[in-house]
Amino acid sequence: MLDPSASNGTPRIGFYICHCGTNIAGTVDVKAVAEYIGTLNGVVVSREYKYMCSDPGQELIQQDIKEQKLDRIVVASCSPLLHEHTFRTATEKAGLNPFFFQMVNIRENVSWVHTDPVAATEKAKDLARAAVRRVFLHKPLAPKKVPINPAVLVVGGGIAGIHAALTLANAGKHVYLVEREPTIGGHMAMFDKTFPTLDCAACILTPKMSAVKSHPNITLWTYSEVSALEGFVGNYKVQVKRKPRYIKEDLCVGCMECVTACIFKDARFPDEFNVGLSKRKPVYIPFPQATPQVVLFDPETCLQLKKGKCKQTCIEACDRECIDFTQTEEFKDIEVGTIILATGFKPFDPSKTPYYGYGTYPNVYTALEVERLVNASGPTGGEVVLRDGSHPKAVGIIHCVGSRDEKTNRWCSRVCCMYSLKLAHLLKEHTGAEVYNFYIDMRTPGKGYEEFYDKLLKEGVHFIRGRVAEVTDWAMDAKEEGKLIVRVEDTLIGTVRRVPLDMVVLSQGLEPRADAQDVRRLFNISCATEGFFLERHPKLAPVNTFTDGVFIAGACQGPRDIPDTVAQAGAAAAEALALIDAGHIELEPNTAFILEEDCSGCKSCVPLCPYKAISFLEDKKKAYINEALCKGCGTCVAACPSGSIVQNLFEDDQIFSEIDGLLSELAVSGGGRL
Amino acid sequence: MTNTPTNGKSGNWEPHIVAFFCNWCTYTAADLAGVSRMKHAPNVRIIRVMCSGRVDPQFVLEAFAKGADGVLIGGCHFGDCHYSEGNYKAARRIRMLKRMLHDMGIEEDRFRLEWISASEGDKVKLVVNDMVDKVKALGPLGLPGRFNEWDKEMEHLEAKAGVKEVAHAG
Amino acid sequence: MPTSAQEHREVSRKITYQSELDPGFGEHIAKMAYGEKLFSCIQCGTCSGTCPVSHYMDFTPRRIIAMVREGFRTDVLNSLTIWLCASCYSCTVECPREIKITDVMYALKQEAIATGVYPKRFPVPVLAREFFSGVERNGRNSEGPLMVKFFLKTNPLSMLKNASMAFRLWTKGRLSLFEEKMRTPGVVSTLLRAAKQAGGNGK
Amino acid sequence: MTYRYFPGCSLKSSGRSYEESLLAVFRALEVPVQELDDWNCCGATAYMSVDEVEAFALAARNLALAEQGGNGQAPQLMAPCSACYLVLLKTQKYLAQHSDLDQKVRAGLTAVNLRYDGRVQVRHPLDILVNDIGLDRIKKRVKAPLAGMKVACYYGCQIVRPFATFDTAYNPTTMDKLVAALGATPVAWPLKTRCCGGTLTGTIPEVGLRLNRILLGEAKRRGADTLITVCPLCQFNLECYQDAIQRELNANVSLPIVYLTQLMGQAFGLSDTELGLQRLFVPAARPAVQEGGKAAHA
Repeated sequence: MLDPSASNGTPRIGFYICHCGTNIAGTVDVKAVAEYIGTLNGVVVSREYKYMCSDPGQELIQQDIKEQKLDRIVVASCSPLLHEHTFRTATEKAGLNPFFFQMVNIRENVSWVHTDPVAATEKAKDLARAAVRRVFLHKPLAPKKVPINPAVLVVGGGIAGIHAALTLANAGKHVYLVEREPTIGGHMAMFDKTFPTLDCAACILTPKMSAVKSHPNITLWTYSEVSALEGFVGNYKVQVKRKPRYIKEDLCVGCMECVTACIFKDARFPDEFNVGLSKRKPVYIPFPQATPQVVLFDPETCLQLKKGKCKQTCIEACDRECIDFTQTEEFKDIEVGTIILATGFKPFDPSKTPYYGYGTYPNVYTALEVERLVNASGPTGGEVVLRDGSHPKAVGIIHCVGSRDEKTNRWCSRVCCMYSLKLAHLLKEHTGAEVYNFYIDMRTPGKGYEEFYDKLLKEGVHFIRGRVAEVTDWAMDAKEEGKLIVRVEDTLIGTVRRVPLDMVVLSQGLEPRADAQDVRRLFNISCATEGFFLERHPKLAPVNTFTDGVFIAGACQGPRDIPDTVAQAGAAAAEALALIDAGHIELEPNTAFILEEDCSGCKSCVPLCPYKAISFLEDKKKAYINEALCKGCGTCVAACPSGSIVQNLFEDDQIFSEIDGLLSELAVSGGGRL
Repeated sequence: MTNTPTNGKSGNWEPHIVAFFCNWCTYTAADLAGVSRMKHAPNVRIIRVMCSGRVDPQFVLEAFAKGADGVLIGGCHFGDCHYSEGNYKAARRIRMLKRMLHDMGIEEDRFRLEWISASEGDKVKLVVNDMVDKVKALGPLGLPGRFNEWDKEMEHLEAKAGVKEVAHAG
Repeated sequence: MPTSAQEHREVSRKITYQSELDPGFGEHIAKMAYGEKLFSCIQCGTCSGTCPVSHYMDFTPRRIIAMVREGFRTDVLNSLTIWLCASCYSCTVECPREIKITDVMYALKQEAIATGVYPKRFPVPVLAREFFSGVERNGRNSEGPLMVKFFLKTNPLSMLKNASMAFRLWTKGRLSLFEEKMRTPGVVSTLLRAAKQAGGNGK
Repeated sequence: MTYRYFPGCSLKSSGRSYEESLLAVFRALEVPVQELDDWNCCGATAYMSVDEVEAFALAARNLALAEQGGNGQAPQLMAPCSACYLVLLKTQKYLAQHSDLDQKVRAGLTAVNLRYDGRVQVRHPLDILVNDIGLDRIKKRVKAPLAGMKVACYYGCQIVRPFATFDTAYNPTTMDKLVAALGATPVAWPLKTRCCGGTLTGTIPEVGLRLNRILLGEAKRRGADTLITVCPLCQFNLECYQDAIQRELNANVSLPIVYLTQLMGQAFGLSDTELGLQRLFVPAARPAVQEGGKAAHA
């Protein structure tokens, strides 16, 4: 059955099957598998054990290697993506080359997805047998080592990106912080107070923003986007597109003389930072603490840029001569070893829930608008004035807008309960109005969060448990005339209520940014079904991605609040530091090489390689693979007509024997030829 | 296969399907299906490769020859390949292979290529169940058995020819 | 809530023993209503909030769902709620969990009629049954005769109240006391019998 | 193309003027309509409550009749009554989704020598008027524009819910656009799709009357001269119970309630009897200034 020439002498294989508590043993008859594999050619030891990944489990392997003189190890347990490294290390510690190991996935691929114990056990046997057959042909290999560039790219300048950048910079690493908007600060800069402590968002954020600007280890590029990326962990080449501000950034001191001098005497364009609640001029600084303190010209509204015709009063006003209408896009090429993505979220668009009347009734607001409305530096100086100029006497806050809904976003956005409570407190404090919270379930899991809820209850805020069905303006009696009417079942009392209000606040959920799919493609990572970036493991690798060297932090991975975002940003920075400080990276030695004597020189492999790792040696008329460039996809191997390319770890013979191993019992009973 | 009879005579025949899943997308998706406990048919055995571009047509032929009733290949969606374009190469190669299998009389539903991203655990479940249903409907392929018969036929023919040769020699 | 029931106070038992419940009721109704989504209800009350008649119901639609799930068979089938549903599909469209609540209400009505557990003399089931038998006979509904039978069977006195409207309809040519018939009414009974024999609702 | 026409029971009695005006308008627009031969009850709301399979079988027979003949194109079946429209759509959808149900209904149809293959397109006249015939053609046919007339368009529940095929469930606008094309002014109001209570006016008047009072009251509050509907039951409830609402709830809700097609007929300059206007309890509203005979298109 076996090809003895493929390995050195007769291999001595040890097979270990893991119960994983009842995770595997509850479905797969591990004992039967172990007994069966024990009968196979070359298998010297076949054991079952409760937790193979535990220390005693690993010691079991190591002891057997030494005592039984094993030279091949097969472990049937969970996914290799989880524990392959663990068992390879264990194998190596016992003095064996770590690549004389093969892993069988009988948890994710078997016990967790099948219910019939008989069929699951048969499948586990097939998979284990295939691994035993494959491991026969394994060869000793050494992991590939590449040096790592210590510079880090951080994408996104919200609180996550700011915190990650500062952590890395403080550790002495150079950081490129790239932000799409003209200023860093992200959503947090727009908030008034933060829950549950009610400290002012700007007071805790702006010192960090200026620290970023002044840090010698941070290169800050705002109004910029990553436009291209190539390379792999340790050595990424990044191209950053810098959009023109029409201002010489290094000269501008943010004196705003140009803004005052602008030909538009009145601000008349919607101000992005105040979510359209105030106006700005074509030349502006987003908000007083914007970082960098540099103005920019909006090409959509500036007369000179749009029409090419303007008196250019701004240029006259600028004595430092920093205005430059000839500026164009600029591209910067940088090299980094690791990348942290902190691109944040998008608030749910309430026009997708037309029954709440946003856009129809002027006094229906989004939560983000209200953050600006209660903010002392906001468009109304913190006075809650409605769009019709009145002051509200009754305010309703509708939770879960766009969240927990099959038709919009299925997930709970996690932060809305708490920020709704915060806004309830602030609105009551600012206006003295009656405030109603309409919620489905009150979710306050966090340090000091339940206590905050308790505080609100004592403040006399109303809590009505029920998802609002509609916000309308048709009145049933005189008291309802001119009001917004919320119709809702008070599910705790068991009756339908109509609550007349002057102001309705929609607690919009959090969703992935509109371009999340483009960003994930650019950085070669995945998105989960809802569109947030996918972490490598939901529990054990929450800031890692499936692409080595690319980490994620903050709400781009899923809805989260500021404390969790900062914790994640710190974790991502630490993960990057761990890679950098190791000095080099160990890569899977799964590169390909050419068997020169067999190569016919047909050149069909050369254009296949996306990394240009294959060249043609004109003198020898043979192909040649530069192992340093090869990333180990194996596409050239499959294409070589003469079979003269070999991929380490995935040799043809190894895969053939895996196929044969899977089906061998079948072929015997079917009377086929082997 | 002690418990899953493989000859078509028995009513409880179960198909055997060999799958080649790329490490980055489809294999990860299968893991996700596992973590999410998405139950599906137990007939598919997965072989992990780094990229769908690594799948040599010979692997597929070998699987059929050794008794597989179906072969499934899973890779990243176009534009998502971890190695930029391995999946395009796979797609091109597989189109050719499909034609060849058709000529060999192997039904279309027995060989399938699917793009399944790392987040599409549910798609693994759907594809596996659907393929198992379709292959079940087709019944066993039984190439090893057919090879056996062909071998016997050949032997028979050779024997005949041999007799002739002997006769000539005599 | 203050109600007019204040002068009429009675002590009543408000406890439910597990033994009084029908544990398979939820599954049964979910199956009749084409799906298991019933069990993903999060009790948010959107259905009750959007329903134009929920404020007349003894149990709001949300409570009906909860009770069906928990097997409160007798209370649910005796409730007025299921007969007040006007099938406007508002709840079905609005439900964030995409539960087809209107279909659940239909399933409950069918179950109530099939098992004879529904509020007696309550007009809606009577109308439904009269409509049903009329169509079974003639293939079409006849509004006039249906109205007459309906009022006779529920509240003959209210017929007088409605008589003037009926008279006006009649003078405007909008009401006939004759039965509306198909050319071949027998076809309908053949159709219904054959569909039923193939297993109509398992009844 | 000829539209096959499923009147439903109401259009033959209480909703007669809906049929009269509908056919008159289609004649005026030169769009051929052919009534299904020997149709039966659609299996509507009340029937669903008793036996669903039977209700689906009843609807399916009408669909099967509509599918007969035809020339390869998907037969277009016009169902003006909202309840019939919904039941026919629902039947199509559920037969396609639930094979056990499909099997039972198929058995019933076989017994009466019919079969249904799911090719019929169920259409509401509003959909046909706006999306097939088109506002331009309608505008050209207008002879007496309804200038100055304020119209509350009432869609009711079942044409946009739950199977909204040609308009949205929250704020439908098809009818408003059509009304504007007739020269009238559609009134913006939030109760376009709020339920009229269906048969509740008869079975539980204390509930049914209140629902209609809300609709009528709000339409009046928004300044409507008339309210238009596309469903015989809505029309009946909103019009014929106005006296009862006045009596029982002491609310003045007097408002002309006409079918969309009656309003169109007025704009087309058709006679009152062609449109069945004499059958109304509350006389139809007329535009304040009649621009008698002046063609709308210029």
